[in-house]
Amino acid sequence: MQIKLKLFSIAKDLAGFDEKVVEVSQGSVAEDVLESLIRSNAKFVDWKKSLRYAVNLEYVHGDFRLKDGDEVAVIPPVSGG
Amino acid sequence: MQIKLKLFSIAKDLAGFDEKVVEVSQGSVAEDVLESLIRSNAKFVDWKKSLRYAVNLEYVHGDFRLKDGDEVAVIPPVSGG
Amino acid sequence: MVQLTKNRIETEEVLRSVIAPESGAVNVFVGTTRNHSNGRRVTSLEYEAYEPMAVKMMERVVREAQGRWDVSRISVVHRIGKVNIGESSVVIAVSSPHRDEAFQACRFLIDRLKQVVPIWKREFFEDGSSEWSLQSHEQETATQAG
Amino acid sequence: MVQLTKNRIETEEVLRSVIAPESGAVNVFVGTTRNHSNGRRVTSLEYEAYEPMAVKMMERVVREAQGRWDVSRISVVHRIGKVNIGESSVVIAVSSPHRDEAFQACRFLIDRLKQVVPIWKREFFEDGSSEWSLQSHEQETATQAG
Repeated sequence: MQIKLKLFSIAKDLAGFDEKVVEVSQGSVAEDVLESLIRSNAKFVDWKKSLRYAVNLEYVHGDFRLKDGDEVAVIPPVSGG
Repeated sequence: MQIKLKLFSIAKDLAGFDEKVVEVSQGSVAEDVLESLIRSNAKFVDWKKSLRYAVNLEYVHGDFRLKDGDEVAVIPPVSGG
Repeated sequence: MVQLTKNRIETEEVLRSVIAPESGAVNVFVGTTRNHSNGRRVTSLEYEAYEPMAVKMMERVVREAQGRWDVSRISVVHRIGKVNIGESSVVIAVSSPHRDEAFQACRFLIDRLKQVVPIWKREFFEDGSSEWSLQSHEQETATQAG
Repeated sequence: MVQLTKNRIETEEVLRSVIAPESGAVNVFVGTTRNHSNGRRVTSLEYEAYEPMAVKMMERVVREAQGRWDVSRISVVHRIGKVNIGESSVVIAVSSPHRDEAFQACRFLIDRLKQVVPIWKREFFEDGSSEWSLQSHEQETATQAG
């Protein structure tokens, strides 16, 4: 199945892109997207603990089960205000 | 000796004036000005407890000793803000 | 900036007066005139001040706040004279490097202003009558000298 | 009013958007950009947002505040894109019949916004370099679903 992966801030800089349609296997959960990011840039390992995930504009835990067509965002520590 | 008496808000309305030079006897204290005001309008009796006094732009207790030339203000409950 | 003014208060200007390059947090309190008072419809208001003492007391509460919190700049502007419904009667702005201190100092300032600054509000009602708004003095905490 | 904007935030306009004839107290929080960060001189900033989610989260924290305090109107406006030093990055305004509730709700809103709204600040330094400002997530209190 396919998801739309969205990256922001430091995650975007590390990956070198801000949006990509990604093929993921059935049963994938939100934090699985990190594995492919780590393959593209090993520095993502250091960020593992401080990244959060949002699916379809809603924060989710790492074990949130994805479905086809989801928009999955990797959310580094926010710094608005 | 003479003081300058200044009235505001409800005190001004009750007395019918906002400023007057008043002759007071030596040894007068701030709240003594109320006595002459009560003579001019008995309604000042009802206000006695809620009035405060300022001498030369500074809050004082009722027993504050006046001196010649003081500016004495009668301060009804404030309602700024 | 501590000021009494007969003109509309420009919030943007008061805000600008406290912005400091090292202070990222600004808290602003704005008092606006309400259309009712104790169930009666208010059509306009008038503020009277014992002007030199009001300015002196506003400056004093500003110094009190500066002594208690790590704040950068403080401005207090109070309107006097006639004020229409929905217009600002007072604007207090506090900048600080820390938002917590900006909030606390601003809260303190409006509370103290309402206790000690000699300004009086007269409310005008639909029927043409008017009344001085008279809360009782909050004596316990008020500045007393003498 | 909940809004992301690429333009300067007009404080007066945000204030006007919350003024209600029955609510005399307005508390406003303004975040302004600072000229330093961890001892380094900052020359300008840029805010990036995950726009649809940022708006959704801003609306959510507004609803949370409305559920907890007796407030009349709330506006939250956050700047995105390039922001010069001393300009406002965020303006939050809360009107209420009670000043205590206006202060508390406004304080809550800026705290929650900094926790959950997906907006990121990039600071540009004198030497031309830039860095994302990265505090750690305040996970305990952040909104989590799923």
